[in-house]
Amino acid sequence: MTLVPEAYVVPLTLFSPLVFGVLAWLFDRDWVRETLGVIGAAVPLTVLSLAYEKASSGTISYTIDTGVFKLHFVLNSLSWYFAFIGALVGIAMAFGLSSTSRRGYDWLFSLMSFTGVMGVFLARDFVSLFLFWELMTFGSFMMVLRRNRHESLKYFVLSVIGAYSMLLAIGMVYAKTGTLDYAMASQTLLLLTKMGGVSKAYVDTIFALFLLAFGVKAGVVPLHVWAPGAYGENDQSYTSFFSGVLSKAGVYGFIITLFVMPSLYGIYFAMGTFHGHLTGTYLIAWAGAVTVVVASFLAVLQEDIRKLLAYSSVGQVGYIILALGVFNGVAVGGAMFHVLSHAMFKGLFWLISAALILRTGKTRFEDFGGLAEKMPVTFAMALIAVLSLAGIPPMAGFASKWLIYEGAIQAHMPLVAGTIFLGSALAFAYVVRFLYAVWFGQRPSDLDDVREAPLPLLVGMTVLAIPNIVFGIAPGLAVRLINRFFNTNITVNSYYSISTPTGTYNALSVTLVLIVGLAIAGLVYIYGANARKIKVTNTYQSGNPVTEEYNLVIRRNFYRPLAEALDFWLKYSWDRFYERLANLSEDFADWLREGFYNGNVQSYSWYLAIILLILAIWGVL
Amino acid sequence: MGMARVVGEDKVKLRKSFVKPWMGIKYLFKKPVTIKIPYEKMEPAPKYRGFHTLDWKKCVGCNFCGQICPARAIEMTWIEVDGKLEKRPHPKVDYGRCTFCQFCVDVCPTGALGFSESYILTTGGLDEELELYNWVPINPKKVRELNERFGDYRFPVERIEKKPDGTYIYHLRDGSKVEFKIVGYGLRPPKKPQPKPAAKPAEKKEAKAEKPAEKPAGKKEEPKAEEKKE
Amino acid sequence: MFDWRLILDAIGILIYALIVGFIFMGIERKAMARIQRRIGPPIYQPIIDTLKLLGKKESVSHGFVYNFGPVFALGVSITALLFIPIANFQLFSSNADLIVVAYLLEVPMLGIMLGAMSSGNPYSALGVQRGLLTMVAMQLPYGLAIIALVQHWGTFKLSQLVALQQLQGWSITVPALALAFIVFDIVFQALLGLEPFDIITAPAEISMGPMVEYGGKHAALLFTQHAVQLFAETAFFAVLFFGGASNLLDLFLKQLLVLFIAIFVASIYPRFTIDQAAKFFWKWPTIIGIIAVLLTV
Amino acid sequence: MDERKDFGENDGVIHYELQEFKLFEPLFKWARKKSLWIVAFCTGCGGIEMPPLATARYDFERFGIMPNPAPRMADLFLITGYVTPKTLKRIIITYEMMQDPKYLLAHGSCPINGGVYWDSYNVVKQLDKYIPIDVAIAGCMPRPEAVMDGIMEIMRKIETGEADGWKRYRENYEYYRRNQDKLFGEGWREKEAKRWLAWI
Amino acid sequence: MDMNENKTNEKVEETRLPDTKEGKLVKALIGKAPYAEGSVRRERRVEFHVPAERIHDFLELASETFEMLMQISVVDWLKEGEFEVVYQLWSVSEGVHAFVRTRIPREDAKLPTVMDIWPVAETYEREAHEFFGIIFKGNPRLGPFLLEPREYEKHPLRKDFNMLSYVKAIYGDDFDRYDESKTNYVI
Amino acid sequence: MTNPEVPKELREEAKGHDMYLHPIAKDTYELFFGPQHMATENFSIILKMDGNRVEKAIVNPGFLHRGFEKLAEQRPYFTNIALLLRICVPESDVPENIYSMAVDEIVGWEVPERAVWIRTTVLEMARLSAWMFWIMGFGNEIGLYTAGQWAAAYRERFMRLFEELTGGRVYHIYTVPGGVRRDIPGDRWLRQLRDTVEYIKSKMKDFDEILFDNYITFERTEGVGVMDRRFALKHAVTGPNLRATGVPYDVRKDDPYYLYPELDFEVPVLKEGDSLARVLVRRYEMEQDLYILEQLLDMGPPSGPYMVQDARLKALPRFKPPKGDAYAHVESTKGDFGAYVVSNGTHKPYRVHVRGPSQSHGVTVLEELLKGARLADVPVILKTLDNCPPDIDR
Repeated sequence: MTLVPEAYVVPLTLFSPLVFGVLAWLFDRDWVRETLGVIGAAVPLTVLSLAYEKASSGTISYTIDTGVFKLHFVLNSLSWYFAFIGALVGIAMAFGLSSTSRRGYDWLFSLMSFTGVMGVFLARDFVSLFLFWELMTFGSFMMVLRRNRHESLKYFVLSVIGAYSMLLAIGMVYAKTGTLDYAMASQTLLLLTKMGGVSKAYVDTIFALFLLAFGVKAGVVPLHVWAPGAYGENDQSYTSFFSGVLSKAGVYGFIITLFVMPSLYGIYFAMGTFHGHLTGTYLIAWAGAVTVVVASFLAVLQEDIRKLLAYSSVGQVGYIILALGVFNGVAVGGAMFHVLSHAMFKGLFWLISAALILRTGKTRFEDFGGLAEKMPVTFAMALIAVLSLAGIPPMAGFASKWLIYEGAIQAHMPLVAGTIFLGSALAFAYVVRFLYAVWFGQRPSDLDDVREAPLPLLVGMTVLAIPNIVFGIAPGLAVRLINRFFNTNITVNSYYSISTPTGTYNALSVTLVLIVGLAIAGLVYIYGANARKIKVTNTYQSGNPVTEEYNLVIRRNFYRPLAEALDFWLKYSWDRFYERLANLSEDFADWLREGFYNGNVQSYSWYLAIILLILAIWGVL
Repeated sequence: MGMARVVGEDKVKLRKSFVKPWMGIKYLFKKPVTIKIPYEKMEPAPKYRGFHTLDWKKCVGCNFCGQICPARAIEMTWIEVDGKLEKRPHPKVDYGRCTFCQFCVDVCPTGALGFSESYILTTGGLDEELELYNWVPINPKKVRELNERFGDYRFPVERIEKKPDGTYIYHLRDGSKVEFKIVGYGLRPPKKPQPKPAAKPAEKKEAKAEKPAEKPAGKKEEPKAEEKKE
Repeated sequence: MFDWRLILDAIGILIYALIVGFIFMGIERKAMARIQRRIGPPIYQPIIDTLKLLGKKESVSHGFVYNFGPVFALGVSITALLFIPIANFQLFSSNADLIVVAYLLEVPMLGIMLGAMSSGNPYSALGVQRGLLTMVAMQLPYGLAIIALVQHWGTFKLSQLVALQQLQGWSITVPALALAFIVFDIVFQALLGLEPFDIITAPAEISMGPMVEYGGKHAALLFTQHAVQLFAETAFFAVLFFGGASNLLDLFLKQLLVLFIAIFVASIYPRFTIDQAAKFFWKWPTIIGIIAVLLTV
Repeated sequence: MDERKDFGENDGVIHYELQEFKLFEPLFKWARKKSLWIVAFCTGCGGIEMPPLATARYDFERFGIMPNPAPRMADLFLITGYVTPKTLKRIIITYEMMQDPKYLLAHGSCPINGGVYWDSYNVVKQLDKYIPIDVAIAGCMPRPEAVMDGIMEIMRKIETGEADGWKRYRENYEYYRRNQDKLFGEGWREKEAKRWLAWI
Repeated sequence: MDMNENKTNEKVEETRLPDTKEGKLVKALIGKAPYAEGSVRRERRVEFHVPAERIHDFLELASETFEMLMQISVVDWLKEGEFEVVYQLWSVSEGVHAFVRTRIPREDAKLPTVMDIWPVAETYEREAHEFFGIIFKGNPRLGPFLLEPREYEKHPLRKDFNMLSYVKAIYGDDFDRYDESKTNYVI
Repeated sequence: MTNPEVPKELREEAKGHDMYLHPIAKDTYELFFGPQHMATENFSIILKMDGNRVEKAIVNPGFLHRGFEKLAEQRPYFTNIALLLRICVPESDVPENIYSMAVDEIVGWEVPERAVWIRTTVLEMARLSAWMFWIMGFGNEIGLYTAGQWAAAYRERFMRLFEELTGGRVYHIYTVPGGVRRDIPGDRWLRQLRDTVEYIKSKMKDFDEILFDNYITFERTEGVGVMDRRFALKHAVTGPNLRATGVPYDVRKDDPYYLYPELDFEVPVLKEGDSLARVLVRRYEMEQDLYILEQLLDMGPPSGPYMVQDARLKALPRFKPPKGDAYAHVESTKGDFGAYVVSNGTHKPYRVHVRGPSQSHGVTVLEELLKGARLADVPVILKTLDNCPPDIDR
């Protein structure tokens, strides 16, 4: 690639968002900051696209020497894949932001987290991972903070827990291996374990801490509690990036843990199996399955458009975690594919919600209705997103779920596969509820002058909508890419057809037959009498006349029967559990303060004596 | 009175079952209870309260039927058969009002008014077709004859032809005709040279009056005096 | 480019499925009528009904999605049909995937729901709500039954499934899969929308639910869709548990067997409410399904 | 509130084109005759004879007739007896909601001339002033056999094309509308709809 | 219509209460409510006359023995210019039906509601209000109930509501499909 | 927002009552349930729904109002039979009987024994045919069409018997003050009646199996629409609905009429007060009615006239009872059906007031029971209360 010299690829990708973000913040003026922001987001995409050949065939490395640490960055096919997805959603976000945000603040921090996420994807050592991880978290935290302190606090606390555990894990790795590079560290660790220099519990701890750190970001149940608030109380254009890409950073962390550091995997292999499955990954698979089911059920029961999408995000990321846990080629391939399709459709969803909120100023389902006539293009985009999320065959969402499902069955994890079945039905349920409440039925009178979404937003949506269809009809495109960095066991017959050892999915034939079917149905339809459009009040109301003043739309508690069937389970809430935990620890602190720090010097000296005694017994002193 | 014999839970309650309902399937192979109309006929019970019959010879025009009718479906009608005015008015029955209670038959002092088991009268919804609902019942013998011949319990008249001079021709189902002329309504015989179009608006006007004033011409019987006081 | 034989086959299958589907609907009504001790409509009555609906001179619509819903539903049903191995006509089914077909069989519901919702009628919306909740409720046992099947035969390919069954005996002869069969049969009742799971249409409660606003050609499309769907679902059932079929007659008999079980159940049980149905599905069928799955691991 | 907003002329029943199916018309005629779906609305006492008709003893499903809760799909409207103004409003709304071609069968005496309620202040005397009747049957109430006969008659009329109540309703819409408005007052749909707003 | 030339307000003969369960019941109740007059009509039928002002008190007392309010019947005595309101009570424990009668003037037809004693009275009172125009103070749902507003305003069961002329005014030409005027005599 | 239709003085009075305040809420929606609906027979409930739960129900009756009470004041005594029986369509003998009983009491007629036997038999037959109808309705509401189809077909046997006895299928116009209009057609009819009773008795097993023992019937009705004894009494709930709450009140026992004092039958009582209890009580009453009919047949109709001998009956349209009033009630399948007749000595009743059980079941009780019910429970509650719209509307 001559257009962009190899040496500039990584720094451009990494820093152009941040730099342009800062510029946008400085020149906080209409048009200027939008232009700067979009350029900032466009640079990584352009650079990455141009670097495709190089990245897929080899690697592009880049090192920053800070004096204390050396920060290594590598663009290989894996990181390219993730970074490209990030950049794609990033540009859509930038288009979205230029419609929804009028503040330099937003541009600064959203592009800051853009840089952070790119850094996470490209990092090759723990220090840069941690630094950029924090940059990313900080940017997103600032975005939430501006809108809702309470939710940002929740996000902050959980992020801090994640960050500390990551730091701890890194420290533990460093303590034993003395290196921070992924490859070196894992090699050394493997060696040490084999020689008995490191105990199993030690590696277990490292593993658990990493999972905790990445699990927070990915929003694995029970660590998901920050997600609904943080995704919801935010600029929705940014959320498309937040939920579409930042959550993938968590997924990427899992991948690092499981694959990039093969030693951990190797060690884990030695750690034992459960019914033929690796115990660790089995647990991850179940964590994913639980995430899918719980988050999807919760999504079904939400009354707020943002909450619904947030829980849906958590659930869909659960699919990826589940697939990683299934831990065979097909499933991991499916997970990679789902990273792509989820970023696309969920980013699209969030942009749609951004458009809705921008144009109506409402977020709760009970305030919406009948917008399909007012915002037809957005509605078309919503249909694409819905079809993809619900996993209707010629859409990207189906292909990835299909792979995950086949993988789960092949790995003999039937119950996990069962949850996928359940999850997809739940996805049906909540997207239909979204469609119904927002687009159909009676329109509340205060929405009568709603206009179509602004052009930049529509451009952003289109950027995300096209891949949904393209990768749906040509799943081979994505799988071929994934095959570059994973031995997925998936054969790409052609762009349109992929095969696993047990099954084949020919998207083109499905699409073609579907088109034929639709054509036949359409012919029958066209033969009938011309349809005449009637008003929403001219419907069956048991023979009674109605006016617009009646509310004929189930705006609230749409899935109340489900809530009633689940009332036993819904009594328990992770949110409340954490709140109680927080209260408890507060009480404990109070008790501590009152009991111990009572201002009595004598008792302080006693404490000191006891501690010294304990240390002495332990043999430290 | 002795106290009620009350039974409680032990006898009234049942036990639920998943299996027992399967017994219901046995009827799949049993003969249906359906009557296959129109291939199968179902006879109405003897003395089913169907359409009226009237022996014009016996009818004395006493208007008992008109008085007892809860639906005010009966109107005494002065009829001219073959240019000869009948001595007494005959009831004309309106099936747009009749409830088939047959109290009129019960009170008929001479047994002139009767009923047959026929009960089917199907017409279109246009005004001229609905004329069929309003008729002076015909002779029971004729009705019985028609019923025996066709056996489908339909209304004996197929079509009523109405001529502008007040002549009615009942086309019966067997092709025969009953022809007569209606010269007036009410209990009092109509005045001989009564021009029909003149009489009608007068009637209508009265009908529209605020109070349902009795038509003085039709007033004959004394007992109605008490209704007159408003 | 064009494989004419394939196209002719496809058209033939479609017409056959349509007619047989309608006849099945007729049989359903007729057999229920006989259990109810009456004669019932002629067996070809659904065809007449559909023709009549198509011949309506007037048609009303609530917008694009309202029209698109039934078209989409029928289109997807046809698609699903063409991927099921029907006797020796293996069109696209040679490498059809069980999951794809199972999915395609559910997607028409989404089409109907989309159309029904767009009318803005609360009865339709209630029907949609119930339909989707039924789907959510039945999905777990449904998935488990299919998983048990796949675990046992070790393949996702429908054609392979048929071949294996014809070699080694039908699925229901395997004890674990017999359990799966029971589960699938219960789910099947909900798939067909028959009692006790006809909660979606429940005439006495929500006046046909999603169908309430449809009339004329839209309803004709939905009827056609139902016929195709009925054929496809019974065929799918026969393929999964009764070893598929080598000729159409064989398949027809197996489909009929499946259908009659459904009719029997439908005519003797009242309908559940939606939350009861959900609880029911998550109790016995799920437990049996898990047992079946664990037996096949 | 503008009345036309909810119940505008354009949303009424007359301003739309009809589709003619020249090629398949005979087939459709046959199908229409053989598949009459009744809209489930018992408007009067005659409703009590509907269950026997629909159930095992008389079983009109033999003729492809079945009760249908939704008016959009239905073809046949049975006015089963007397009609009160309150019901007539619903009848008109339901009738207009049905799609052409549609047929209407009036049961018994009351829709013809008021029946036993000839002097009741709350019963409509002649139904055909408000909506067109295709077939009327006598009786109070008509036996199921008589209703069956009426249905046969309607089937015959569909075949011969005489059952044209829906056409009459379109052609004489002004006339029917005027009669309805005279009985209920102008803007009755709006008024009726608004009646319940205060209560719920 | 003219139904009212016959007065029926003949005084119920003050006979001594018989020594049956009905007699005892009436005696006990009269003892508690001296303003009311009570009598036994026959087995299982007792009767009370209560002045309108005290009707609520009396019914509250009576509700201890007579658990159910079966109906509120109103009779319009046009000649006397009074409505007779009959509360039909039934005692489940004793098996006795009681008529509790009270009279109110037609012009100012107001009564207290008994919804607080028997909630079901809401319906009965709505009906009585609709047909006779009696206002039951405290009942919040008075208004058109069974009738359309147009008929409701007439209070059709009042004796001075002339149904036939009203029907003719409303339906006019539709009144009779056929030519003959069947209304020329009244039953 | 106030109701514009309510007179001003009433509005003043009702001020502050929430019924008149109307915030148009988005969180609930309105569902018009009926009259053009399968579950309601020309009767409308306006439901304010929250999800699938009813938040508030407003009954809108009156679609069948024909002004019977006014019409009855315009017609002679006997003619009114042809009118009043339309108050309760599925069980039209009940209004005939209560009106006749009340007039009998006013006139002071002692109804001949044969007529009493016939009336009792007719009432019991009417009860059974109404039960069959109820089974059909209930079956249809919960989605068990099979039982309904059978029941409606078996009901036809009673229809046929009625037809032969009275000359009418549904509207019998048979029981009149002073007796009945026709004599029993002969022994053949009695034999047929016995056959029918035997037949229905044998079919009761089928109904038990498919409907009353059905697991899902229990699921659908248990705990649905619960009312307690106190509520029932305060709301004048009668009939099986009252007995399902534990009050053994049956007019046939507590205010005996006709032959009931001589007949032996049991009053089923359950105390749960839910829909299931109502269903089970009804089922048991069906058995009891069959038993009563058997006893009546064993007794045989006494010989004698079927109508009182009274010279006044010669001029039927002009028949004038003395002044007076009477209240008569019978036990119908729906509950306590009563009529209050006032005579002022003319040939037309001065006032007829009918007390239909659905008046209390179908308005206040229904509105109360529907609060918080699932939408799917609405038809079940409607049907287990056995609500009959014409007798609310009259």
